[in-house]
Amino acid sequence: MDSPPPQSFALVITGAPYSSQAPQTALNFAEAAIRAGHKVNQVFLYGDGVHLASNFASPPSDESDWPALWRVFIESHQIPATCCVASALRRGLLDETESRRYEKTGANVTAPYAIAGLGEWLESTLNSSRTLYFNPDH
Amino acid sequence: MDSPPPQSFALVITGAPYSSQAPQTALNFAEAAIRAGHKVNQVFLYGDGVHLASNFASPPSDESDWPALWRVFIESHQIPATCCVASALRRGLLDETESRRYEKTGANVTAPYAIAGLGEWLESTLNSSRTLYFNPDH
Amino acid sequence: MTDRRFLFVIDTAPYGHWKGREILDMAFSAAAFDQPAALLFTHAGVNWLRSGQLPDAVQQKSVSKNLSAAMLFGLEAIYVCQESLDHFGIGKPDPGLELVVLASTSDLEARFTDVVRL
Amino acid sequence: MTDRRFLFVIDTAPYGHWKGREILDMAFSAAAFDQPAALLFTHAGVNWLRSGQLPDAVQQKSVSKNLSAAMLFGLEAIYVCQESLDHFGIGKPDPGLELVVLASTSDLEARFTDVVRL
Amino acid sequence: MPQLHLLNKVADHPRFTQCLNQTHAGDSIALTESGVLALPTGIDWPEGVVIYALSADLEARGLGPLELPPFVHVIGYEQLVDLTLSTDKVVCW
Amino acid sequence: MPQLHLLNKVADHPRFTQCLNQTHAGDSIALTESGVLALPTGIDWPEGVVIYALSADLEARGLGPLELPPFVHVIGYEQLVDLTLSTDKVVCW
Repeated sequence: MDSPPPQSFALVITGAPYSSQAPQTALNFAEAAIRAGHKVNQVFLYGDGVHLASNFASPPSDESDWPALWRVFIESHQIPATCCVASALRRGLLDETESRRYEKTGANVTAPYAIAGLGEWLESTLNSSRTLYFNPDH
Repeated sequence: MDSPPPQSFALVITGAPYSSQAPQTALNFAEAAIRAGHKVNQVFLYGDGVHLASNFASPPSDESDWPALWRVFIESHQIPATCCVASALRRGLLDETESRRYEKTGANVTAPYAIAGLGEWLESTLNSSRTLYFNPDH
Repeated sequence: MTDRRFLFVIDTAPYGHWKGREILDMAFSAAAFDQPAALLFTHAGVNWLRSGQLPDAVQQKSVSKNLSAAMLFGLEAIYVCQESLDHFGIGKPDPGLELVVLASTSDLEARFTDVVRL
Repeated sequence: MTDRRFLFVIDTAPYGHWKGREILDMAFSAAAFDQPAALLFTHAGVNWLRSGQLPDAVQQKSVSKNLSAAMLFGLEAIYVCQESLDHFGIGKPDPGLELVVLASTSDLEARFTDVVRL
Repeated sequence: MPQLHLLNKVADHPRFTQCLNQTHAGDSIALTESGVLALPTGIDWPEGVVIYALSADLEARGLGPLELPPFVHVIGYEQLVDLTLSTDKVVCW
Repeated sequence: MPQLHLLNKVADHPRFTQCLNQTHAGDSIALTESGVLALPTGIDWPEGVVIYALSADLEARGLGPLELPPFVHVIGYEQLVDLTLSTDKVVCW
């Protein structure tokens, strides 16, 4: 039997690392999807999920570094990754552009993440076979 | 009747702004305590509560800026304010010292917050009449 | 790409939690991009619909203006669960809102391709 | 300053949630500073005590080593709610832990000046 | 020893029931944040327990006198501060 | 139209019951994260609904075959990916 044709996913992460399991479940799912020959069209960080994009996260060396693991995964598979601008600004996640606009002293979001609006979520949803929401379990 | 002798509080905030109501309830409580002549010995940010210390938070101009309101309150009443180091590092909240130690590109925690360990929580708890925990409502 | 129909479910209480606001933003965004989209308020989420809310008291913004303009924004409908209204003692929800009150929500979700909860 | 006695209550499930780890850190910290402190596992929190956990499977650290050294760290006791163990089908919790199983936890909290939940 | 329970959870949150089960006659419960939403639902409050509710949270959520059971004491932050000091022990949920 | 429900909540979370009430015969539930803790509690699963559980989350929590009801299908991430694609619609709780 032939394997089924490849399909595509949009993944929305709404739980923060070190507070929920959402980023790790999403990563394991995304890796399995790609191993099976499917495509991940977009990773969209929303609500508390935007904390996954923080460049400043510095977990203890004997714990998984979820922000780093996600960055490596996104870069190695060249997956478009978006941090929702409204969620990010309220929660103190800024790229260089937003940092200048709000006259802050630095930035904690860089590539591979882009800060953008919900249009990215909607567009990737419309272009994907399935959109999955990785919410906190609490 | 004479008013009761002043007492003191340690306040622990474990809910993040723009995710829970904990920081705003805690602020209203703290203001009322000080108006009544009591003392706030310490504000201790723990768990997701450390996000309240972010200098980078940039909420829309028509919404309350909880990190800014808290900073003003802490400074005007000279309240010791601590961001738990273990919670902060995992979540990407860094002062200059921690930023250098972890070789990051900037810092998002400054005075009036100090990054320190649970000893601060315990000491202020032992020296206060009451310790209140402002947890998220979910 | 098949035609999509979005149902956004708000089942969490207002003000203590940002999820309700965030899912509303998604709903308005979907509608703004001309996607068929509706809202469902259920369980503790029906407390968003009580009349006489004064969120200024907790230094927050009201969403009732946004909700009352939902149809203008292009949302198809705002559904509400009758049982949840009864449970929370909401005899008459905010009269400024055009609500479709449902005795049962169990068949509603089947009419949408994308059911979104946060 | 009166003498304080701390009870740290863990009522949330492991791995999906960081609250359990964070309250453990508080308990160990209180004990390290020679404060009378005990732990109570109840409701979904008893799932921290099941034997045979392999948190490597979700790339997390185990806390059972810390818990089994709790007495060395100076904690007075680890209390567990029997009803919660039964509910979650935990016939025999981790044999490496010194647990005080309580038929009822309703009087326990009265013996502590500071009852801490996160 | 009377306790004050600070309860900010919705009634269907597991801690809400836990809190009610941990109260004894003579205790007080102060409802804050989403905790106040339990008031119009007609739940069984424990006997001999005084129920307070924070006025700011009631107002925000549109809960006026008509929605509240008669036994509830509506308080401001000032009275909440007093309560935390006049009760022997405060338990935060 | 069969649906797959991704359920990661503990059984006493309000959404757990909501999910069970929204399933119809022919649907599937995939338990992940803390959702798997419901398996040894002996709850009434809806009739005609297939129950899956993610092996990584079972292992982490010490749930072996002896703790699981016989009708549960233990799956890996690969099978979870397949399930999300082979079911008409996925609902995330």
